[in-house]
Amino acid sequence: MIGKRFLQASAIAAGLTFAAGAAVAAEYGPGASDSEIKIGNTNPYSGPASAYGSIGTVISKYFDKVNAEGGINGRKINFVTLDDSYSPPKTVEQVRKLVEQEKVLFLFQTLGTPPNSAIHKYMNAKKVPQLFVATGATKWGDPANFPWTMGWQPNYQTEAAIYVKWMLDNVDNPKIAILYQNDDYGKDYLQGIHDGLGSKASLIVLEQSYEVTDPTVASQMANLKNSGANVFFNITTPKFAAQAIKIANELGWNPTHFLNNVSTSVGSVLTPAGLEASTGLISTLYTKDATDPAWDNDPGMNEWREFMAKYHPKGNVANGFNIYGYAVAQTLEHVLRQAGDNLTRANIMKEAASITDLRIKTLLPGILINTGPNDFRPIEGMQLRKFNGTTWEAFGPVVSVDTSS
Amino acid sequence: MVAMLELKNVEAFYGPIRALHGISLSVEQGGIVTVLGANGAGKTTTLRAICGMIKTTGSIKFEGREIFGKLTESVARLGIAHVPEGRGTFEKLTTEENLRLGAFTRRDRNAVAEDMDRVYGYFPVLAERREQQAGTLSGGEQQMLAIGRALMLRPRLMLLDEPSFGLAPMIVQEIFRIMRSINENDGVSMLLVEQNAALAMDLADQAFLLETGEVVMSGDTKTMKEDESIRTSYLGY
Amino acid sequence: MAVDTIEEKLATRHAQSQLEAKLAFYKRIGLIGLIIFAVALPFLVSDFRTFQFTRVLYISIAVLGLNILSGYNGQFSLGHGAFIALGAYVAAIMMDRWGVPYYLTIIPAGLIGFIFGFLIGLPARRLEGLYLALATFGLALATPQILKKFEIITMGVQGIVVDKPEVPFGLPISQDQWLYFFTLMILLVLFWAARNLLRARTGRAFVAIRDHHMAAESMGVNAGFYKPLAFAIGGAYAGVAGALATITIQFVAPDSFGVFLSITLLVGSVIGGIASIGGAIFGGIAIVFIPNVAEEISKAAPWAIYGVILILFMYAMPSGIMGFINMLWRGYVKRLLTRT
Amino acid sequence: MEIFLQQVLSGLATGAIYASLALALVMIYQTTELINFAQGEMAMFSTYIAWALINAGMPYWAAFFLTIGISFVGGMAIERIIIRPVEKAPVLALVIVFIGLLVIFNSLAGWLWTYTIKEFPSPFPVGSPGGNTYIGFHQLGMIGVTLLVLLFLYLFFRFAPLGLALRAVAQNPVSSRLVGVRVGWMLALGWGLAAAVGAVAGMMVAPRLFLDPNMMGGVLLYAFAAALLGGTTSPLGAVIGGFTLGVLENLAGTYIPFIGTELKLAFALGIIILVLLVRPQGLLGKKIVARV
Repeated sequence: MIGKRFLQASAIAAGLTFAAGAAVAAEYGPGASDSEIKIGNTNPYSGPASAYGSIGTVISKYFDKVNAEGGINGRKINFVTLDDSYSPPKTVEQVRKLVEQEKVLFLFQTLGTPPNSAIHKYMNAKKVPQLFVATGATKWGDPANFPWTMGWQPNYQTEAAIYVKWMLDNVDNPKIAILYQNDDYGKDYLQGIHDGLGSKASLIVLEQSYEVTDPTVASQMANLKNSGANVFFNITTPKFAAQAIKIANELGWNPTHFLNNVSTSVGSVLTPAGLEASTGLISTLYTKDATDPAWDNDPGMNEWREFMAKYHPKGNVANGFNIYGYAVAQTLEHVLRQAGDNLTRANIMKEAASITDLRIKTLLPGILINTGPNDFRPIEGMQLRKFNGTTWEAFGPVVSVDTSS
Repeated sequence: MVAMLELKNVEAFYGPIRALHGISLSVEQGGIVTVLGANGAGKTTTLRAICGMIKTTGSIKFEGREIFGKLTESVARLGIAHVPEGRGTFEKLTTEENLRLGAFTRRDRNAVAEDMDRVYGYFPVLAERREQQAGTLSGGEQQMLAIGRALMLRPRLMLLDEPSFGLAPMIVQEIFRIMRSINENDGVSMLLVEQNAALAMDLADQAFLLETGEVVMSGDTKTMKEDESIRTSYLGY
Repeated sequence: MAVDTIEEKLATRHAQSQLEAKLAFYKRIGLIGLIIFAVALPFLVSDFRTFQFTRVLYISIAVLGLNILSGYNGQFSLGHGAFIALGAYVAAIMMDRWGVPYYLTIIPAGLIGFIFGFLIGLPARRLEGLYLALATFGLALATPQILKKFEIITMGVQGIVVDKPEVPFGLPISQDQWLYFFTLMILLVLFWAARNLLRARTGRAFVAIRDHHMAAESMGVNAGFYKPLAFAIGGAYAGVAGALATITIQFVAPDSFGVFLSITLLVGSVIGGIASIGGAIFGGIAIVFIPNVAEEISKAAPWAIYGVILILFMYAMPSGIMGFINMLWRGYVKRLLTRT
Repeated sequence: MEIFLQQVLSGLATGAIYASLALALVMIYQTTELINFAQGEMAMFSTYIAWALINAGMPYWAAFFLTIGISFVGGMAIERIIIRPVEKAPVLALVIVFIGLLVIFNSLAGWLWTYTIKEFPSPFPVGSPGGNTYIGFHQLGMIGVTLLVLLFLYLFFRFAPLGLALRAVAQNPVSSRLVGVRVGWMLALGWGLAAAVGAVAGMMVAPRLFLDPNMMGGVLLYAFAAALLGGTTSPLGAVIGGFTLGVLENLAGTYIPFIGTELKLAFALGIIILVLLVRPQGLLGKKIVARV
């Protein structure tokens, strides 16, 4: 059992807070007051995964903007973001610091599957919301067992299933080759592909993995080409995605090429890889891409560009994380506005689970955010898109595949 | 006449331990001076002190200029070539490369080439071993190489630390003969530290006797040789 | 003052050793004071701090293992994190799969660390300096990959979650305090064991091999046995530390054991003072707290600050904190000597 | 057979990456007998400098040579300013300083240029000779440049007095001083050369790997292994070591199913360690038999 004493203790504490809060109009959990809402976060600002740190940075900048514009319902956001180097033990340490010492109201956008897995149980035992975690693993949408944890982005398995479904409908006699990153993220996609194929798993002719520490995937690509496959699932992060696209082209290999959503940036993946080599790639998107000319005059994106110019001038506009962070911070802003003066942990969780048709302007048209007491998956819809050499062209409707069943 | 090298009241230290207790000695232009003494008397330390290889106090003048406190490499650049204890061979380099290194500080290419020939003239065996790794040379050959390397600097003063150490008598004779002709032909002054006092006294014109870091006796070698105590304790006859 | 003759030197040395014997008494008092402080600590700070210090304790145990291996036996390891991973997974699998209580996982973790360490130590006998560094570096790099490869046993990238230990015997303390004491107890036993080991024949053999390999062999020290033994002991300490890490963090995953864990251990070991027992504690403190300090100074580039701190540390104390303390201590003893 | 050829050629191209950084490692190893763990990050940083210059409008080759110059001076400066105070400290203290440098350069690059990958131009034509799918002009060029650097180093060490002095300092600093070699500056020269060679390596690999702060992190271990395999004192050995490692790794990953792509590095390292057990001085390292 997870510390019974703890549960009792926090139940009493919660009761006390409730009693104290009832005296005045507003209700506050730890970290919330008339003037402030304190939010905790961990991100890798150091170590090999530092690239993700730009998400934490852009979220901070977004709350700077919110505060400069008067805060949320008159309260300033105090966003405390700590470095965990993507190392689970460090995450546990930092999260305990946030919860027990900094006494934040809740955690938001803690990054990475392993770090979030490490604090999953703790957060739920402590009944502190672990909100909109920055990972696409499937397990975050499990309100029955983990009522204090919620994801945000479409999960990797859903995405993989969408590709598989489209492929089975549209490719004759498919033979599948897969390149994936050998970690939780890559394996989740792999699982999604296998699940989507079901009994047709034998269509996979070769799976090759790479480590993030590998300098190049040239060898893997040669093997994949040699397998004779006509379908290629490219489950890679930006650097390796660009390499894989470039190398496939050099090898003269032209399969039906599915590129995972993580690496769809026109500016920082497809351009380095070669726009010609990238033509024909298929992916699913849910955010707009600043480097895609389709959104050059988009009002939503212009708002974002103004924000970047004013509050985060050092940020790289070609970096998709800056759009992601902006969008997820806006989602949270919505939740907090909806919560009004009832800023207890329980209510934050309740409000996060009652979002209806929220439209974030940096997300693609047709992508709406919906949650409910039994639906802890804010974004479920994605749209298949094909790269035409300059932009991602939508084809087909916004689809969602339910993998929870 | 001004001495070429003059040490006054030189003290030297290994950490907190004092190894020289105020040594004074001098080497005349073109002269050969030998420093004698038992093991641990401070002979090697004296040479090291001159080259700035250990912590010293006092005054060390070379050709009238104070060189005390200079870096070892700067002392070498003044024209003082030190043939160190244990020969200091660059073992993984070839014989020729060792010699080329000796001339590292010089920019006069043609003269260097001449000097190279001259060294091979003195030590024909080195010419035969030209392309051989120096570490594979015999002890005597390495000693010759060390002297040859020092010569390549075109020094005005050579400091020699026990050139006879560990070598067969025949080879020692040969080396000392060549040292004399270097002194005579090239006008190189020498400060020679030796255990083999008889040999050293034959070569040198001046001698200083060290005991536990102090000069206990000095003079020209002819007179010194006559001295009873020197004869019994150092020359062995 | 320059010391001149051998007689004088011997005399001072004698006086010195007499004085040191006297001072050893004060040293012991100091040590007991430190232990009392360590025991009192969790009652003085919050549960979170207690948890942080528990991390310091188990990391110190791993650093001590590395000190024995690298500091005392001179075998340079860049892959000590592999043994921590091993111990951590042994504990996690025992607890999660077989329902073994947490306190019964410590000894098996240490034992498996010992065996694995000995096996790694066998080929390492023939690898010196850089070659050993490469081999162990490779081991560190391969650790997460191996953990992912054997998914059936390790649960792969998903990792294993275990329960937090309950406080036994109805003691009126929190779970974090209990964990701290549990870890402290093991640490004290292991440090005491290390001290005895290093003072005895084995320790002398380790040091002899480090300082004069050939001479040690010619005097009958069997390096072929003692070198893998040092690896085994280092592995055992790291294995125990790994098990304690699992119990403290309640989660293991391959990402917890990347290359930087091993490098961090080395950093801690050197900062603490590599050829010392007490230095391991400073190492543990450095490993846990330096990144936090770096983060306080700069959110934008904490790693750059971390690097600067490391470099400045090495300027100030090239032999580590323990080396620095010893230097001060020797200076103090010397001053006492000159006064008498 | 086709896949075999493909893997060998791809291995050679990757091997050139390892070889070029291994060469840089050997430069500092020669004089100090230390492996500079920050070498990869320094090379990465140099490449960013080149990228910034090219982005500012400088022609490729001007930026190329200017970067080499900046790196050379920078490398010397690092030795004189940062390494010198710990020159006489225990080896491990130096290793920690190297680790410090590694994280500083990595973090600084991320802070200055962000972690988004950058495209870096290749000086070689696009495509491949005769349109083959095995090896492109850039990979061939990269191999060629690696060999050119090797030739330059060979000539430098063999014939230039400074090169000779560098080797001398490595073996016997005391004797080097006695012949007037300024040892401190030679150590700095070693660092300068290493940084310059590293810069070439970085600029050659960046078009393949794409430029980001972690570009060389993964390469370092391979380069380290390649240098040891070849014999740490031999530039030629380092290059041969690099190529061998690249090919070995690819073949193991392709032909041994259990090893697969996940353990290919571990396997390659295992082989190297076996080689070193038999031949501790590396393939081309010289073992010196000194007579007393």
